[in-house]
Amino acid sequence: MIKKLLSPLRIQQIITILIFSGLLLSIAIFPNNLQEYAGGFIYSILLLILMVLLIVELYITKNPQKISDIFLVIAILFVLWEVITRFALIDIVVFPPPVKVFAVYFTDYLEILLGIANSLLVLGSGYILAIIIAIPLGLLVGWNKRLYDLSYPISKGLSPVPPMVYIPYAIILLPSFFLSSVFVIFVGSFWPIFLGVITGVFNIDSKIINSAKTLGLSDKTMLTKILLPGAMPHIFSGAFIGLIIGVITLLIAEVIGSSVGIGWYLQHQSQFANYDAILAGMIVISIMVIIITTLFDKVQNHVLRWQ
Amino acid sequence: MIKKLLSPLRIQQIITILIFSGLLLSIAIFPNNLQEYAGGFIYSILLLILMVLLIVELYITKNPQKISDIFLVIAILFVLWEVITRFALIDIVVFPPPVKVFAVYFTDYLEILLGIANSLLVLGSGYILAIIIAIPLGLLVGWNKRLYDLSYPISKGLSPVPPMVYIPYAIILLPSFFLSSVFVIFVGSFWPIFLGVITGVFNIDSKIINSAKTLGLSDKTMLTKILLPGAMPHIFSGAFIGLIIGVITLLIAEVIGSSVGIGWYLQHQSQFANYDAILAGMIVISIMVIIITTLFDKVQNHVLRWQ
Amino acid sequence: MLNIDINNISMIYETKDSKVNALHNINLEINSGEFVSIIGPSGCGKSTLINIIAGIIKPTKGFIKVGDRKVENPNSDISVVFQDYSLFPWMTAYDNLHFAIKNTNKNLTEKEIKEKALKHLEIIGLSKFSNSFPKELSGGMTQKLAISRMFALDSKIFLLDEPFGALDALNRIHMQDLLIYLWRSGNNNQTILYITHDVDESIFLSDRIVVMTPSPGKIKEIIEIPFKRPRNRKELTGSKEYLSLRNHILSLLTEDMKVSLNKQEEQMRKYYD
Amino acid sequence: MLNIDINNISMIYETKDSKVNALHNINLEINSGEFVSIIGPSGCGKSTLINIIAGIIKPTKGFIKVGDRKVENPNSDISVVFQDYSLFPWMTAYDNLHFAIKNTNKNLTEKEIKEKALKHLEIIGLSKFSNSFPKELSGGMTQKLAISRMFALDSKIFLLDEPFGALDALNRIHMQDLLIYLWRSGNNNQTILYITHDVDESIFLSDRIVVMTPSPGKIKEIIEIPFKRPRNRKELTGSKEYLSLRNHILSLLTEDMKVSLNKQEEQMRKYYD
Amino acid sequence: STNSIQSSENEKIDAGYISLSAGHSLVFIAKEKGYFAEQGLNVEIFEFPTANDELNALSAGKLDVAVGGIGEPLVQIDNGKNFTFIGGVMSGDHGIIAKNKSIANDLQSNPESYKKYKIGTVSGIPAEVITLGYLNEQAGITKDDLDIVDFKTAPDIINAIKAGKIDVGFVYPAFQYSAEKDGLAIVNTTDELIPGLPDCRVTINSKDLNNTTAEKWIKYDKALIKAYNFYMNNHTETLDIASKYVPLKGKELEVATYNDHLSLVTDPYEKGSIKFYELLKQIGYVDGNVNVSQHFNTTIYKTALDQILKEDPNNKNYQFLNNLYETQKVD
Ligand SMILES: Nc1ncnc2c1ncn2[C@@H]1O[C@H](COP(=O)(O)OP(=O)(O)OP(=O)(O)O)[C@@H](O)[C@H]1O
Ligand SMILES: Nc1ncnc2c1ncn2[C@@H]1O[C@H](COP(=O)(O)OP(=O)(O)OP(=O)(O)O)[C@@H](O)[C@H]1O
Ligand SMILES: [Mg+2]
Ligand SMILES: [Mg+2]
Repeated sequence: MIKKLLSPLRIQQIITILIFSGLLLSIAIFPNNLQEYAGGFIYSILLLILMVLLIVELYITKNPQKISDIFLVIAILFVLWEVITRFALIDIVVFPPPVKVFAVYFTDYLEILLGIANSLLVLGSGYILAIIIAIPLGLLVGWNKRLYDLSYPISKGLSPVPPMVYIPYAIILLPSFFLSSVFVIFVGSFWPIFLGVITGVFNIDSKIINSAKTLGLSDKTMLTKILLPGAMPHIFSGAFIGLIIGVITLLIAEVIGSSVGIGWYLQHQSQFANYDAILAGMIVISIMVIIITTLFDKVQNHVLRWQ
Repeated sequence: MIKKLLSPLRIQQIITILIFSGLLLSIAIFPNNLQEYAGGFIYSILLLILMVLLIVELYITKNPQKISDIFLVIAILFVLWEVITRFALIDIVVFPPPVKVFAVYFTDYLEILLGIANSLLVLGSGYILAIIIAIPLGLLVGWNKRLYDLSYPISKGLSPVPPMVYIPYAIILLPSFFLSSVFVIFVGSFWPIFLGVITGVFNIDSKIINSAKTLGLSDKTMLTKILLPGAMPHIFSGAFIGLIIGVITLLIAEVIGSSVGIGWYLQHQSQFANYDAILAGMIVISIMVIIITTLFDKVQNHVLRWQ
Repeated sequence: MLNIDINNISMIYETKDSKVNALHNINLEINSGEFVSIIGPSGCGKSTLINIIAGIIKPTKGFIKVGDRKVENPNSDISVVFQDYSLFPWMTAYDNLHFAIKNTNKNLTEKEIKEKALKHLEIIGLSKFSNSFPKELSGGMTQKLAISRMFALDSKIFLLDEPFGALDALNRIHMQDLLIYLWRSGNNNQTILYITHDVDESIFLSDRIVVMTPSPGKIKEIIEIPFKRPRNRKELTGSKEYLSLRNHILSLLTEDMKVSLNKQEEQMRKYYD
Repeated sequence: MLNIDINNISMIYETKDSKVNALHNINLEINSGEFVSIIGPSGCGKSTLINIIAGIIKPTKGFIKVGDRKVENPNSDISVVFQDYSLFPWMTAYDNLHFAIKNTNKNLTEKEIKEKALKHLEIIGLSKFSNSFPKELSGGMTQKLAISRMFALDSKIFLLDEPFGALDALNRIHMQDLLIYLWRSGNNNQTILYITHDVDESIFLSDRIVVMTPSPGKIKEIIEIPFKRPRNRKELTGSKEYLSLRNHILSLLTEDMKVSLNKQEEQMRKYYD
Repeated sequence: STNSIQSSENEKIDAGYISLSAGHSLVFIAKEKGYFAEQGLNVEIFEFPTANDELNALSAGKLDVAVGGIGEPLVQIDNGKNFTFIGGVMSGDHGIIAKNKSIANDLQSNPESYKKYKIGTVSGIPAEVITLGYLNEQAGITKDDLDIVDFKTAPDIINAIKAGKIDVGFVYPAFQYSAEKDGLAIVNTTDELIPGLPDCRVTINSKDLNNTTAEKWIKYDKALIKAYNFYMNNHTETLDIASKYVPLKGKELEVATYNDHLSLVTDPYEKGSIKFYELLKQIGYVDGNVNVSQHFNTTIYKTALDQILKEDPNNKNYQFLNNLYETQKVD
């Protein structure tokens, strides 16, 4: 019993919970103004949720070390955040304390929630469009030597064109601002996916390709049944980066004739130098991405279970 | 002789040269004002160079079909550009004709040349820094399960933070504006490389890893002699995307307390809606990237010759 | 009804700092319906030759004709089991079979394909593993699956590169029987080119044996096997004729090799003593 | 001076929709300096056992002790040649050897390492291919290189999984000689566990032969080989004792297999007739 | 003038500017014509894409002075930054543009009409703040009453109007003129809606203003004031200098540098700035809890102007500045 309590893992967990409690205490002790009071309240709830999650997770997870480590790091980051801002080690207007950042959720929750919905719509449309176009195109280009010889240098020339440059043309040529936004996301996430597919096709073991060739497959079967699954490992890493870039591109895509979206929110707040809101928005984006990519990983593990 | 002249490849080349000649003629025929005259001059020289290159390349290259195809596509793009702008199919202020775009090189060549030099410096520093940090870190994280469990979710949370968000902190914390620019490039290109390394390590055939383990290698040897080369195929594709994102990030990195650089040039010109200059700058960036990545490909082919 | 005409094939591999003369002026005619084995020491170019016949690598010189058609690319007339049996790793054992059958027998119904695939799994004793991915199979099982996949196809020409290397003696005999059975029970015009290291196996299976020597890979001798089919393993191995044939092939193989191997052995003793 | 204690090992592979009972209660003590062969039909768990001994996969039950130490992870006491010989594809033949030697013989000078690597290439007859990458070698050459890499190490225990499968008869004999030579010329306490399908090979090489049966993988019998060393191949294969031993092992192997193989054969005939 | 260079040691000043228009020409002139050097100042100038980045560099001590923006420094002061305004470089001339003349007329005649149209803006730019403030004052209209969408740049707004996707746009200086050239209509410039509001301020850190540094900032303002004089007297040369810093040419540059609505004056514009802050508060862009007049130091500017007037009392331009100062100072 005592031995179990003193195992390194258990000690680590106890330390983490102590840190969280310490943080909670510090919120209660230090005086805040009214707005920060709301932030303190939200922050406290978050800390409590984290503590409960930690304790619950430890009993149901297969990998308690992993959960413990992550929570410990989160706890340490919170402490650092507190310390840096309490002692104003850097400009606290630009890097505001937790209570201030969490207070944003109190005032702006509606904007943020609607923003998430809109961003998911824009991001989803642009990203899925990119996937739908990049994958068949990439398979074709990776497979057909002549097409590859032609489109590889062209891709190299087009891929560094910043999505920003496309904005005027999107505004002029596309029928709605929504489509313009979607288009900008599309060009942002297209290249990593496209290049991922091509590299994926190239990295399929030539023995497997030869083996497939001796089956005399139709081009379509070759693409869908051999090249696509064979290229999957690279497609997934390309699609992951494409997603990240898509999310980053939200910041410019959602300010095309729009006033909603988490990208717009960040851009808008940065016009007013509201760094508390920017950090609050970034936390939302990060959590959003963590959730999306966790689902993504699940799909990936299933699809690549043959590896 | 006649048969050779009538081979599909030869016919294609003749068509390409005819198109180039037609474009040249059209520059000579249509009247331009003085500024456009300079543009027309530069454009004509470019077309001539392309024609000469095409003819020369065809005699020295091993893959004449490839060269012919690329030049044909270039020729067609130029024709489209001419047609679209001559008939003003879209707003010619936003999408100016070739002569106007090439005229920019006449007036701004100094800014552009200096810009290229500065951009290469900023990009080079940030990108190389990203490589130097991402590769060992990625190998370590890919190798050590506990480290991976911890840093994978953290990476997922941090990777979608747009480089823009780091700018205030870079300005505040770093000693010079140059370093701030370098840092922004660094965070832009870091994630694709880092994730590439990790995926690369995961995709090394487990038999090879086991085989290495039975040699009882030191951790350092394991990382440098097994994981690094084994992960190389993925590292290269990550590094390629990292480079592209680095180049795109130049647009926001080079405007931090600076008035030089091809990224600054584009951003600056786009503030004033000088679309001819934006296109001219984009062409420069594209060519720059094509040259860099061609060198990159050479290195890659050498390093991966065992594949 | 396809014969193979191997016409003056040479293959030189060029790498950065060296040239390997893998094949030198190989001429060989394989008749439609014939079973020919190639035997020869490691590195004499057997796999290279198979790859060239299959259209996977282009020879430096010469050409291959299959029937009236020059071989330029892999196609479904020719089925190959590679030395490292390339199953599709993302398909289960069943799917690997199903996929191959489906794509080479266009006129089968889904039900027939399914049946055929399951039958084949049964024949090689892998029914229990129909849902396993290749990485979940043992070395021998993978090999059996690869051979079985080839059997399931409707090709005119089969190329097999040491197909039974990872099999134990009994499984090996079973697969040999299966191979011969398939070949003879078909309409008797499938052509088989078979690479092996096993002299007994090659005699038991083949109509002709091609003996090759290395550096550069050349044909040393072509031996007709006079035994009538169906052959009985026990009877055959007892016969005088068999033994003399066996000794002849062994001595052919030994001739050039002995010298270099002796040298290597000497090196070894020098080194370790 | 390391013995291997295989203690009640069981291994069950669990996949999404099935369980494979690969090994069941395996107990075996291999003495320091002993040469033990494992023989058994495809899929009986030989590779699995080797992987467990090497510390690469964790058994579902039981443990392995090497000397006094429980095996938990791969380490350099134990060298393995895998069934699919995993050379490092990004290193040339020479570099593969050089790297292995350098990392397991820490007290050699660079010059000694170089000499040792070159010597080994010579012994296996691959001097000409020292700058070739694995993909540029033939199947047999790759296998020779993998074995040679293992020989170059200074391990106490060698695990070999069908190492000579892709070799022709002569090269095979040469490599067998090399293996025995190395093992005996060392300080005679290297332990070898050797998987093969070839009964003759196993008798010629081993002190003991472990015969396994499949589903679930179990030890059927352990046979002592009474022949004195050094053994003479010709003399041995002629002897009565040898033949009876050989027949005994063959019948052991055949017993269980026959039934299932016959069933498969029947299926086959039913299917194709 | 060589005299004054020798008399004081060269003091280094890192100054930021933003490149949105020709509005910072005074800084360029002071630099190019040697007015800074004349004052014994070694001023190095750094370009920024936004005033916020520039102000962050200022408060982090990477810049000594930030030129640019009125909304941004006021918002940052409202956020708790301690900045002090010691001068300015321009005022006026932000634009409201419309798809066509009839919409423009409609909007001019009736503020209520703004509710009818789809309006594009770049959040927080003066044209937006002033128009919203104006609509609120005149007709009690708030932002929520309007169909207003965001863009990242003024050119995007013009493209969107030209493509018929929106009807009205708020733009920063000079863009209304290029829009007009492209067939769009100018509704108003902001000085027509609410006169006397400044734009780009000269901002420093309050802690960087004390007895020892005051002299430096007086010199800095003197250089700007002299640049103003130059700007007023030398049109062509001013255009030449400006063209080095902003990518505008010919007519476009001219109208961006000289027009009836634009005045590149150096006054701190205390009253106007306070008014601007009130507008920001009125439309909900700031909390408005700060006493902005505490963030002005007009003495520096006044001293600089007085010293110059003493040297050159009859100069019309200096006299104009002095009059402007009198109307804008808060007692
Ligand atoms: N891709 C390649 N690049 C360079 N050399 C190669 C390549 N493939 C094979 N070789 C060389 O060609 C020769 C013949 O190789 P091949 O694989 O045909 O031999 P093999 O007869 O099949 O031998 P084994 O019985 O060992 O499989 C060898 O010397 C080998 O090194
Ligand atoms: N990774 C795995 N996942 C699931 N099942 C596996 C896995 N590896 C092996 N098996 C199963 O375990 C059993 C034993 O496999 P193993 O590779 O040990 O056989 P083996 O004796 O080496 O056969 P061979 O002589 O054919 O190489 C087989 O039934 C195989 O399907
Ligand atoms: Mg071979
Ligand atoms: Mg095995």
